[in-house]
Amino acid sequence: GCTSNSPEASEDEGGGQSGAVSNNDEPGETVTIGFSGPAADHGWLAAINSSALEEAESYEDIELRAAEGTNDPSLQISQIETFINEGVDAIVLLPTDGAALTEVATRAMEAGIPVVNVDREFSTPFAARTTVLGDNYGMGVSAGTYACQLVEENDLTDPVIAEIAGIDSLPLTQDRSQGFADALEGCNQEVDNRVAAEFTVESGEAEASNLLQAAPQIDILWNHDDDQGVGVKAALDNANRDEMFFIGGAGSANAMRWIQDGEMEATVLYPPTQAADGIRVARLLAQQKGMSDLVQPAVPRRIVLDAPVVTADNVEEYLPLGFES
Amino acid sequence: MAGLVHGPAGRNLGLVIALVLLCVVGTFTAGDRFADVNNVLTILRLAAVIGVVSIGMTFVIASGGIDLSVGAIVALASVWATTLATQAIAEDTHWIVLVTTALIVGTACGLVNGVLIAYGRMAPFIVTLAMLAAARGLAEIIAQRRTQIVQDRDFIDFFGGSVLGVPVLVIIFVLVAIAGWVVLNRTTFGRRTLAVGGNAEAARLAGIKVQRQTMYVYVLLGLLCGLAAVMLMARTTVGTSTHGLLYELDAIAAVVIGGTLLKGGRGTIVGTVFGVLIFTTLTNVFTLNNLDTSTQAVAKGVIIIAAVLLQQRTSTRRRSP
Amino acid sequence: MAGLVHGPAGRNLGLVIALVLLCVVGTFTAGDRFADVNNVLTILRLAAVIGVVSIGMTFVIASGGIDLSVGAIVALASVWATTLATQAIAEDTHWIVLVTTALIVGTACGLVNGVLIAYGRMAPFIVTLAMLAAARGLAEIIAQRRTQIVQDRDFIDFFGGSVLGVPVLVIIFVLVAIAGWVVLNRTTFGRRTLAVGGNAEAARLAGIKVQRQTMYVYVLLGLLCGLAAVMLMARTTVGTSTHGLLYELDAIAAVVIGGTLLKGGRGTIVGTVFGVLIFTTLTNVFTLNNLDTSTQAVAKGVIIIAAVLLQQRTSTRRRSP
Amino acid sequence: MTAIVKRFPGVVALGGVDLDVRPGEVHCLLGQNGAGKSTLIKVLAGVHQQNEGTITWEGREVTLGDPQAAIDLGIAAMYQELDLVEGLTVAENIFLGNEKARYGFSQRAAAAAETEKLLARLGHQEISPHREVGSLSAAGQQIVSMARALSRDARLIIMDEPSAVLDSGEVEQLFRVVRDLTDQGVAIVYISHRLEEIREIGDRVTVLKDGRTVATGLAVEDTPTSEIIRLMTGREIEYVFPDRTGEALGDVVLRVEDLRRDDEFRGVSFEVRAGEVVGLAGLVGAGRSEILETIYGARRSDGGTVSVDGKTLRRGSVNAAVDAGVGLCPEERKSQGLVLEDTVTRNITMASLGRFARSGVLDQGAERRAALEQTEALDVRPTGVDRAINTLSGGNQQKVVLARWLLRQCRVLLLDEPTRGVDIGARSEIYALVRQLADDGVAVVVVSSEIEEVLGLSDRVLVIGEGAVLGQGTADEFDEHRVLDIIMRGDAA
Ligand SMILES: Nc1ncnc2c1ncn2[C@@H]1O[C@H](COP(=O)(O)OP(=O)(O)OP(=O)(O)O)[C@@H](O)[C@H]1O
Ligand SMILES: Nc1ncnc2c1ncn2[C@@H]1O[C@H](COP(=O)(O)OP(=O)(O)OP(=O)(O)O)[C@@H](O)[C@H]1O
Ligand SMILES: [Mg+2]
Ligand SMILES: [Mg+2]
Repeated sequence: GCTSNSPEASEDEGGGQSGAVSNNDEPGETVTIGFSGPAADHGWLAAINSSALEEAESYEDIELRAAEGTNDPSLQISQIETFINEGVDAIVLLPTDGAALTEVATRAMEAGIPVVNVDREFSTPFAARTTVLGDNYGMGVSAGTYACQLVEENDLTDPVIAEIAGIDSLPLTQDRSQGFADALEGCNQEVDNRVAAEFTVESGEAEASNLLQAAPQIDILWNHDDDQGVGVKAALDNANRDEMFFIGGAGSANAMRWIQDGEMEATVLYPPTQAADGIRVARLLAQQKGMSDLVQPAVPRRIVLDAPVVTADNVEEYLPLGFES
Repeated sequence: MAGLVHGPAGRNLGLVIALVLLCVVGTFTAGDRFADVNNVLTILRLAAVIGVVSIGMTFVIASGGIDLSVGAIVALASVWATTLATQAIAEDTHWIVLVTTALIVGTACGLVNGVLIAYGRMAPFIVTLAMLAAARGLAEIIAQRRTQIVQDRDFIDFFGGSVLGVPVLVIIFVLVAIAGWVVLNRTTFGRRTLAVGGNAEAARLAGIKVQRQTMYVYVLLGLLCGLAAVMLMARTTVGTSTHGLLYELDAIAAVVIGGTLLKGGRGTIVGTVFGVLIFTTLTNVFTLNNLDTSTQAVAKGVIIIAAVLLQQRTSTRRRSP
Repeated sequence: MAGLVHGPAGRNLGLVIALVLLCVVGTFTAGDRFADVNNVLTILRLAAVIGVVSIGMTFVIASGGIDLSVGAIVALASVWATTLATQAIAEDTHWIVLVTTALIVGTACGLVNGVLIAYGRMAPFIVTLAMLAAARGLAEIIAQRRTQIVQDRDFIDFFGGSVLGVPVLVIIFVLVAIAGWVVLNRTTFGRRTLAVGGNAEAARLAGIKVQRQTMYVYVLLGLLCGLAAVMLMARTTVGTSTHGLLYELDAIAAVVIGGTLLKGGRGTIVGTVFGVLIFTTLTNVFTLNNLDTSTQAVAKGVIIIAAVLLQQRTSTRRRSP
Repeated sequence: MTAIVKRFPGVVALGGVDLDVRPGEVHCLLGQNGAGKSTLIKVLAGVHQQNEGTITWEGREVTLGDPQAAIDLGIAAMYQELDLVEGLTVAENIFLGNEKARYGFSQRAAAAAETEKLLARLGHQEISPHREVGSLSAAGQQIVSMARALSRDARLIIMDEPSAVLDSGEVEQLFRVVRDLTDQGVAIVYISHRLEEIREIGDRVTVLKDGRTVATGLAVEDTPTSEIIRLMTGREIEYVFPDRTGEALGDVVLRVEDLRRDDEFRGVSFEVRAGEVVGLAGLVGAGRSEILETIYGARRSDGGTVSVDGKTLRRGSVNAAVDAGVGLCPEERKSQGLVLEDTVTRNITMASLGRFARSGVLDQGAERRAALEQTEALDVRPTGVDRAINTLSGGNQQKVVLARWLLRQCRVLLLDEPTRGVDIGARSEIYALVRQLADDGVAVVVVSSEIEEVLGLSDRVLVIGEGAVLGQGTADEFDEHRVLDIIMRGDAA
């Protein structure tokens, strides 16, 4: 079960830009880290990749091997196999499908290579040394809880709640939607209209256009991803529809600026720095160091990142974390 | 009436019926929300971008070719037209710079495709598959996978606006469709395209410059991809390397369902327009009915088969009276 | 040597050179890491699944058809074979149940494709496009978009294992490739497939049951998709509706780059195998060299064009000595 | 076959046809282009199913649902439009659908051996069983088609215009095989537009006109040729060539000098003046088609020059030839000539599109009128230029190909087998038109396998053998014997 109350050990350093001061950052022996993630075919995943690359860049003792992003688990497996063959010192893996990559990750672990599992969880705990989770379910819960709060504050009777999901066949989308629905249940609400887009601006625009026709009046709209949110926003503008509370997801810089300008209600953070965190953790594991901010000398097994809601009240605080998509 | 039945409407009777049936289902299940003017305009606006690409694709397929790179070209054109540099120039002059850039980039990609296919004698499938990879990769490199926002409000307002209640995008689509029809059916260009697709060797021996003609159709499609990029930029207000994802499948499907033969030699613009409308309406009806994605997919498969069977039935009956 | 040059190696000389060049580049840039036995096995294992599909695709394309639904069929077969019910039966009996289920589901999908194309006289592109949507939708519905884990360790161990150091998946690929070669080149089935693709009317006049033959090739491909699903299940230990994404493009690309004509009538299994290997080796070399995705895409486009040009050069020289 | 009726959409191809064939006879089927001959035999071979009427085979009424059913009964056919798969080898084509195989595995050696035997029987040992059929010339493909019909051990063999692409020697060979077969009791249905062949080989004739039998079972010996022509056409036709007007010839338009293509032909030099018709005579495979295609730039020469009006054409460029005003009416109407799914109009105007367009936009009315004019002049049937070309009979398709080139105003016109499969009525029209063109100042080159036709039509004749010019002179200096004699001797005279 991955809920937001799992053992928490959030790493608050966020984007790797701010050079930390702990002695962990001092160069150690050079380690080779293999990194494999899904195809960087949209903003959030692109940010995942680029922040991972930047993070690796900022350490002179990391030699990064980044494999081609792919949505084909079979190909990703072979990439991990390649890493194992090469004998890298650690692997950071954001699997296309957690379960499908479990086997090969286990093999890596058995070969003595610590695996850091990012974002999408493996099906057994033995496949990863450490798991860095963005908590998709928790993200849905945050969005749903915030929606409930809006319903209450604004005294909405029988509100129309709409959802624009991401790629529907991905487990992460399922998790988000599930969390959203579960949280809404808490205030006796449910999703009235739901479409799924493809994490792209264009699909966001297209699906939102149709959705706006399907629901002539919407009170709350949750869009899973701020990148496709650019398209959703365009569709809202095109149709001159601004009656609803528009909630986003992921937390792009764009979305945060909209929040500042009052054009968007809120967005649920889903940090694209997970892979960067993964890289850092992997480096520590490979150099057999611990986390200097923790008392415990070893890196924790599980790091679940928070999914806070960014609103006009706290947007200044989060803006630096927003990724440019 | 008789003229219509034997004219375009008759030839595409099955498609007309399929579209009408879809609309009936839409009205029946979603009532006013479907039959609403705004909804119809939404459908048409969604149809416009892929429609423009599909018109160009009709020419390529009628000439016996295929182009898998359309979506990637749209992406590259949109990205190139929204780089900081381009936008800076546009700001100093006029948004026409954005449009011109997109059109030039599209045309250039089409030219590369065309030259390799016509003069390099390579299979269109392979060349455009390579272009698909390369153009999208290049778009990503240029944009660094960022979503580039169009700063010029005038541009957005112009293309996003309406004339007498009809969105400019829809007007562009209609104009392109009419122009496409005229070119395919009433000009030497169209006739030569069909001849090349029908029997390239015969066309060559008849003195048609087969290679040049082949090149032209890819250039034409590239140009239209550039135009589609402009339309997409206006609609989404951004240029990004994720624009036009899977357009190749959508466009080819619309063209083929419209009745253009994949092996070339026959092409119908009217059919293509119907093909595009059927697919867009289908999605709209699904959304209005709040169908979940998987059920949509299954229904879509079944409906495609049904539409084509219908089209076959009606046109066979017409052939043997 | 002379025999080889005029035999398969000669006909595919360009492909051989392309592959060798790739390997040279790989060894040069990644040294031991590339030329390592394990790395080679990794490449082959990766090639195995898409390879099996591509062998089947060679038949379909040689018969003048196309199949866009292969990836969706793989997904559906994998999902169906890993439902709770199927796995429960398998647990009570033997994992062969999983295998059989996947093969039956694949074959059934191929049968539907084949019947609609051959007897319904519909365009293969349309039929298989519909199947693509429908099969993947159905897979999602059955799996409820969950990833279904294969519980049977024996199954995983069997297919995931090795015989004399050669992974079972690779052995399966090699066997399928050999069988495919024999069937295409040495049996009436293969000759008839080529005849149908080369000139369907002539084949009919010669007394060949064209429709039945057409149906068979889609059934064969469906069966191989079922097998690919089994292999993918063993490799990933799961069945999911996202398996086989974009396999249609990969398989068609491998077949066409191998030298099989998209218009049918000519097919080469050896070429297809080379096509598959080139694409997988390419990815491997990219990974070893740490290229970023966008640069990879651009490089891939350029390399595809280069490989085909090379193949053309060498085979033209051969033709006019 | 009795009272066979076959309707196509808009056309009644057969309106009640009777035909009876006896074992061991050669039954000739005659009729003008579009009379329904090919349709009738396709019904007999199970390709088409009749709408009315019955087929009786050895006393039993049969239905032939598909070609296989006919093959099973022992009916084999050679179709007018070649029915081979170009990508397969000779042996594979011959045994297609009837493979030499054990448990589905091809027995390639056995098939090759059998193929060699069959080809030897047809006098063509030189064709390798392993050669790809697409690389053979039209004549070579006809031979393979014949070998396939033989391979079926049929009781009845249908031959639809087998001689259209063969020269006299080849036809002789064919007739030897036919006599062989009839001696063994095999029946032959033979279709041809060359009446002298009918005289030579036929036992009985059936004449079709406009989809009806006008005469059936006439004994050839008792029926004079003029009577047959009258039955076919309903009028008397003199098989005549137009007079050479003998007008003064113009300047040299086409000059070919020492043209050469490795392994095909060499040292070809000749000139054609405006208003002159030059004929190339020779046997099948002599390389005449290659010479024409090379002049046209469709094949790239390996040496020598072609010049039009004194300007040398770029090698291997059709565009250059077209721009200089050269036109080629190709030999293979199906693969080189026609866009089969397109209408008659579009096929006719394909090479002259520019003439009907103003800044690229076509005047379809003018296009249609021009097409109608041509089809009327050539008597294309059925009339109407909006039907798809593949619904026309073979001979009528040939007329359409020719019409395209007559419509186009060329300086030089290269005609390769212009009358292939055309009935005798229309032939006279074509001859007159060619002569008319020449009189209008066009330089014409004609290739034909019928030596008589070359001699009758041309002002000057080149005899081609083995890829070389063996002799040339004015048409009056030659007769059929002399031409054959030159070819047999083989060396340049
Ligand atoms: N598939 C078809 N569809 C429509 N009409 C057809 C079709 N095939 C043949 N016809 C028509 O049937 C008639 C008879 O044609 P057929 O081919 O039998 O003539 P034919 O006697 O063999 O002539 P030729 O000497 O030119 O070969 C023609 O009018 C032709 O146009
Ligand atoms: N009967 C045949 N058997 C084998 N090969 C042949 C035959 N006829 C032609 N060829 C091949 O084709 C070439 C000549 O082709 P082609 O028949 O076009 O010459 P042609 O003089 O134009 O004869 P045609 O009268 O058929 O037009 C030869 O070099 C030979 O290789
Ligand atoms: Mg005929
Ligand atoms: Mg010839």
